[in-house]
Amino acid sequence: MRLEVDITGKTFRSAAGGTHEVLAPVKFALQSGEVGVLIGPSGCGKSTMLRIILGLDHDFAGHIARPPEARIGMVFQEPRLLPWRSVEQNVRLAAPGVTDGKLSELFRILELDAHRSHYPGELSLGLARRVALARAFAVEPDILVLDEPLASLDDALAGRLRDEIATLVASRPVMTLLVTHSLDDAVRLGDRLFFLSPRPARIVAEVPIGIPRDTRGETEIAAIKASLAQRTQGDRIERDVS
Amino acid sequence: MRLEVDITGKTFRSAAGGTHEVLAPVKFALQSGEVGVLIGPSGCGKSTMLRIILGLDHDFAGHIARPPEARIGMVFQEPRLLPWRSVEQNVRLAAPGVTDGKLSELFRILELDAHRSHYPGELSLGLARRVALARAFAVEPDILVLDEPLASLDDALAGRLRDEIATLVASRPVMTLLVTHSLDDAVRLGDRLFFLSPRPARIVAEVPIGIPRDTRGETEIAAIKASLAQRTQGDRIERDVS
Amino acid sequence: MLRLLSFALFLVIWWIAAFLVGGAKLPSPPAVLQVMIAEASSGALFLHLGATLARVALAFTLAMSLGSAIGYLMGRVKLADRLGDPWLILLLNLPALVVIVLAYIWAGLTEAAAIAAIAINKLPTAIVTMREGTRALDRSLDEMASVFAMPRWRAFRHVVLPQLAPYIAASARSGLSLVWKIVLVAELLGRPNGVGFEIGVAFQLFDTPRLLAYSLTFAAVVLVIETLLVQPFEARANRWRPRAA
Amino acid sequence: MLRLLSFALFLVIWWIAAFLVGGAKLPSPPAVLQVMIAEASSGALFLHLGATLARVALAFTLAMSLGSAIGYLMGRVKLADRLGDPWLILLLNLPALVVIVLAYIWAGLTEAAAIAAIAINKLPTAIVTMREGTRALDRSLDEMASVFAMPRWRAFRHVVLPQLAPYIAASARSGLSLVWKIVLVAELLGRPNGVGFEIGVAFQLFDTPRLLAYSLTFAAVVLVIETLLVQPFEARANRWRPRAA
Amino acid sequence: ARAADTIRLAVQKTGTFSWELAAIRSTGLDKEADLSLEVTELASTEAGKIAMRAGSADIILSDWLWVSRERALGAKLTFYPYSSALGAVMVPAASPLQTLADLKGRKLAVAGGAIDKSWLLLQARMKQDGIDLKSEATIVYGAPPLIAAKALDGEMDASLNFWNFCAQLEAKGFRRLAGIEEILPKLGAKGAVSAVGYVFDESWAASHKDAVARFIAMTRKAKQLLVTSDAAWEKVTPLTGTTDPAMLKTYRERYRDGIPRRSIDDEEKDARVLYRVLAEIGGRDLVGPAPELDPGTFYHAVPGD
Ligand SMILES: Nc1ncnc2c1ncn2[C@@H]1O[C@H](COP(=O)(O)OP(=O)(O)OP(=O)(O)O)[C@@H](O)[C@H]1O
Ligand SMILES: Nc1ncnc2c1ncn2[C@@H]1O[C@H](COP(=O)(O)OP(=O)(O)OP(=O)(O)O)[C@@H](O)[C@H]1O
Ligand SMILES: [Mg+2]
Ligand SMILES: [Mg+2]
Repeated sequence: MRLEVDITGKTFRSAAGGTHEVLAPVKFALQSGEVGVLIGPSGCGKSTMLRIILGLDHDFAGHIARPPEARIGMVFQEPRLLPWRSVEQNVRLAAPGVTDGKLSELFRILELDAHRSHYPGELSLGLARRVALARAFAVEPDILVLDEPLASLDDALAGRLRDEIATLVASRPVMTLLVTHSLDDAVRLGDRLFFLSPRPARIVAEVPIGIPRDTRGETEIAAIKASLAQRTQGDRIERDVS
Repeated sequence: MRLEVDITGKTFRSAAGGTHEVLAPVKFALQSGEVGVLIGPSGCGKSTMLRIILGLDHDFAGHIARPPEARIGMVFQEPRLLPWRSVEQNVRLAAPGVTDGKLSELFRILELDAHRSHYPGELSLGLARRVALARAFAVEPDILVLDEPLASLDDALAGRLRDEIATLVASRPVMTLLVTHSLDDAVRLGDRLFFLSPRPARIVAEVPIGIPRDTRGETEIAAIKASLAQRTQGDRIERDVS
Repeated sequence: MLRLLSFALFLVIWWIAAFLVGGAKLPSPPAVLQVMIAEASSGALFLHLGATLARVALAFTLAMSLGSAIGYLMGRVKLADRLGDPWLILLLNLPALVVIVLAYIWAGLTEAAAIAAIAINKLPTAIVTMREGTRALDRSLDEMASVFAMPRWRAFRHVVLPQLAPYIAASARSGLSLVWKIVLVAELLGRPNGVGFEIGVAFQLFDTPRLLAYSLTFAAVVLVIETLLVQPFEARANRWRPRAA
Repeated sequence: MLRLLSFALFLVIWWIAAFLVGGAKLPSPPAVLQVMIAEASSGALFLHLGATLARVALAFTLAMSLGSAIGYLMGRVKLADRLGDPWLILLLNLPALVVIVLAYIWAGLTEAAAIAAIAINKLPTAIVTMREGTRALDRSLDEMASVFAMPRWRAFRHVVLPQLAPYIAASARSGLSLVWKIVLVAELLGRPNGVGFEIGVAFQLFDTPRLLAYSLTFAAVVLVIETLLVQPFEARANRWRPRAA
Repeated sequence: ARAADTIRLAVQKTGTFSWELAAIRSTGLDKEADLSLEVTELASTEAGKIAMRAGSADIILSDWLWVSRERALGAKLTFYPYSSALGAVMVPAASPLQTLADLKGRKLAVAGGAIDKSWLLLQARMKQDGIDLKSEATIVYGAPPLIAAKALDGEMDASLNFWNFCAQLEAKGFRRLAGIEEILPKLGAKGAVSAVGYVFDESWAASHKDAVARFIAMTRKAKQLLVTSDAAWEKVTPLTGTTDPAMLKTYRERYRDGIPRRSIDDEEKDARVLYRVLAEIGGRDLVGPAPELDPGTFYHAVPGD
């Protein structure tokens, strides 16, 4: 399985008139088992790119080759839960095949046990985001798309969930696209980092991380981060750290 | 001006039946010019506390003394913009007194110039959050309440905006309540940090920071953080760092 | 409890009003009740009410389901909206009388003609309401459903329908009342039974107690259905909404 | 453009249908047009149409504003809802004929009685729709308005009203059509002019071309208003909505 | 024995035709005439026309004015007299109004709308005296039952209504200012004219000639029965909607007065005269394209006329 993204441009026409160029030509590919990370300033076009890749927006120039039968699990930037369905129903509706055991495990990991029967309106934002994570995990996706999945969570929980994502990615051949503002998350989870320019977004640097995820210790991570920081000073990051 | 919070308890009845105790007794006070920071695990009851303090929820046990005539500026955890009004209208509706100059300045700082006439549906989440910040700043509040204002923003922008908040707080006698998951933000902005327990939330530690905000350099901040980390290891943080 | 009280209040006001203006202008509750009982014990009430209710049920179901489907389509597909809109406005603004008369002329004084005519009268308002509801649907939830590859029906049932619920409720309530108003005209003009027929007769004889007896019986039936069926169901369906202050 | 095409299509279908079933059962478009022109050139059309439009406008405005206000109240305040609900159901399900007859009996065969009766018929459906809309309001935006101390009116205009807009649109469209159906009955029963009066005359003579001529004139007026006024306005008001696919 | 001829009738439930039908049924006149009557009871007068146009009825009650108009427009209907009862102008007992001329400047309620025959005839009559009632009096149109109620209320100075409502008012002490049949002679009629009659399709009548004849003979017997037999009358009283003996008496008298007794040719001649009067006052809207009563309007094929 392979995801090929070849966007040559994307422009929005705003309601007030006027056009906004959001994506410059962007081209990359991702293999099964790989974690690609998109990092870029707020409003540069990351979410737009994800929507195009997932086929939610057809109004763009370019071409996307997505494995046709792939199951998709997505964490949107906002939770996008159904307010009229309980937490459990929300997950089950997206993942009808999920077993009771799997669901219980997910809820335990995400610390949602007490909220199974709550409606989304009765959740805090952090809880709602976790439900969105549970939903994406429950479908056992072939493509996992995460748009800032760990925002609004406290550090301890965010750390635990990051490890869970790593576990999931390691356990099955899943292709992952992660959008994040946290370099730490990017370095800990990513196989290839795509640094994006401000709007219109293009890839200013593609940084593969050679060390396998499970062997990255705190020292390696610190080293990668340092090297990244150094490169970013020189404004244009070129090739391959690690 | 002084804000006195004395909540003795808050319980939600969920729609599915069953009650959730969200707040344990919580008591603190805040002076004009002070920045109080609430830090606690996701879902512990921070937003609920803010809603009670602002008088949006009357169904609680306890008492809140809020300066009656105080103008409030609030950044909710989700942007809560009016989808049918443009960015500029959204700000002007909340702050009818704002001058054109002030507005332009705000939009410049928050990098929203290109989006003045956009509707919220045409914004990225980060942009929407910035509009919410602009709105809260535009009212020139006496009480500023920020519920994770810097989530979903890239680090560079978040840093600049944190400085803006500091500037605002310094420029006028405004009383600030900040909810954040970022210890860094807390230490850089706060005068007093309230560490909350998991639900039902109570204050496990109140940590005043003695060094004035504008004199906190990187070394001081690192020191405070280290001392905090140390205390948190011992699980119960007691009194006064710095 | 409160509802009952409010209803009792209504009766009291009516009674007082009847007392003040006189029975000729407004029959008092007991006078109307007496007619109701008389008609009920002769069985005529049930006969006519039954006939009318059957027509109402059929026409209502027909118009609501067809109208909702068309309205949904017009709300979703711009082309359908553009094409359908002039027809819709025309249909909306065709007088009930004309539709009923034409239906009878074409299809004879038959039950089918009556029901079709009633349904056609209700149809456009169902379309209009559902179209607005569909236009107001939240696209971000649609996207969610599509990303998670929810089957059409499941997405419709769990994502779309709950958003349309308030529109359906509004359209059903005012629609039932419209169907009821129209069925009476249809019965007046070409049916040998039903509440409309009886009201027509009562009107010709200017028998106001009878007029009110038949009118209120239907209202009573709806009141009972609302109280026992619709409102508990709605309360359940709306459990998720934050409680009003 | 498409709308025009669709309208032309309607005329063609009508014409063919008239040709097939014969002029006695369905007059052809030219036959109806001829009557329209004749009535227009004699001035009668404008006289009657004017009278009816005035009644429609008055009753509609009255019912919509009052009904929306009550519906809003009932949607907001639970107590008002509980108390008002039985009355509402009763009012919804009172036949138009009965309301009109009672109004004429109490207030005389006057213009005021007619307009009041029409308004009362439309009132409950306006209430029902607005109540649903109010119940579906987004509380988080209310909270925003209250935190920023928006004055009541500004909050209503900018926070609440846009959320109610689709309900108002639905209620206005189907409401106008209801008012139009009812005004005809009111004119038929006790007014000396208006389209309903003319339709009554045409009906007594079984003059179908005339019946259609008068019916369609109103539909045409609404069609023009919709096309030139309402829809451009709606398009503007809905600019913020993500465009449909 | 061959099967009885079936005739489908659409009747207004509260009309006098349903009285006759009740009498026919209870005395078996229909069997006697070898007719099988399929009666659809309807709640309004217009419903009959719909039934006829929809092909759901063979015979309905309507007037020759409409029949002539329909004939001119292509529908070959025909008419046979049923009743000559017409409306009347009624005033309260204590009213100062004494003659029709006194209506000038008064508030007159007219039942049945602007094209009601009685109303048109009244206007024509007043025109002869140089009074344009339509502009010189305040006219209020309304549905007949409503007009009757308004008259009782005293909201109107005078009211012109259908004969059965006039009978109601009479029983309540109202005074007849003038019956419309009384003004007919001044308009050129030689005697009582039946405005209302059985209406049926010409071709249907041609193919059911005998049945039609038997039907008409049967209804004549029924009318006679209602006038002469108290027992038969008693049977129909529940249909009148009243139990008041005074009102019942008035009903019966008026009903009797309305039974047509003239030859069909005389009726047709007078109808022709009145048609011209109506055409003049009502205009093209009323009578359609034909300035004269359509020749085939009256049905002549009944033996004994
Ligand atoms: N429907 C739309 N119409 C017009 N402009 C749009 C629309 N959606 C997004 N945009 C614009 O496209 C740009 C990119 O938006 P996008 O949501 O992709 O940003 P992002 O990179 O995800 O930002 P963030 O980190 O804040 O989420 C923004 O400038 C936004 O204003
Ligand atoms: N309307 C409600 N009904 C029932 N329970 C509620 C309601 N609102 C909030 N809660 C519960 O109250 C608790 C605290 O919610 P709150 O939003 O205050 O959390 P928070 O501290 O702001 O969390 P986060 O950091 O995730 O935003 C949660 O467990 C939530 O499930
Ligand atoms: Mg985004
Ligand atoms: Mg919160």
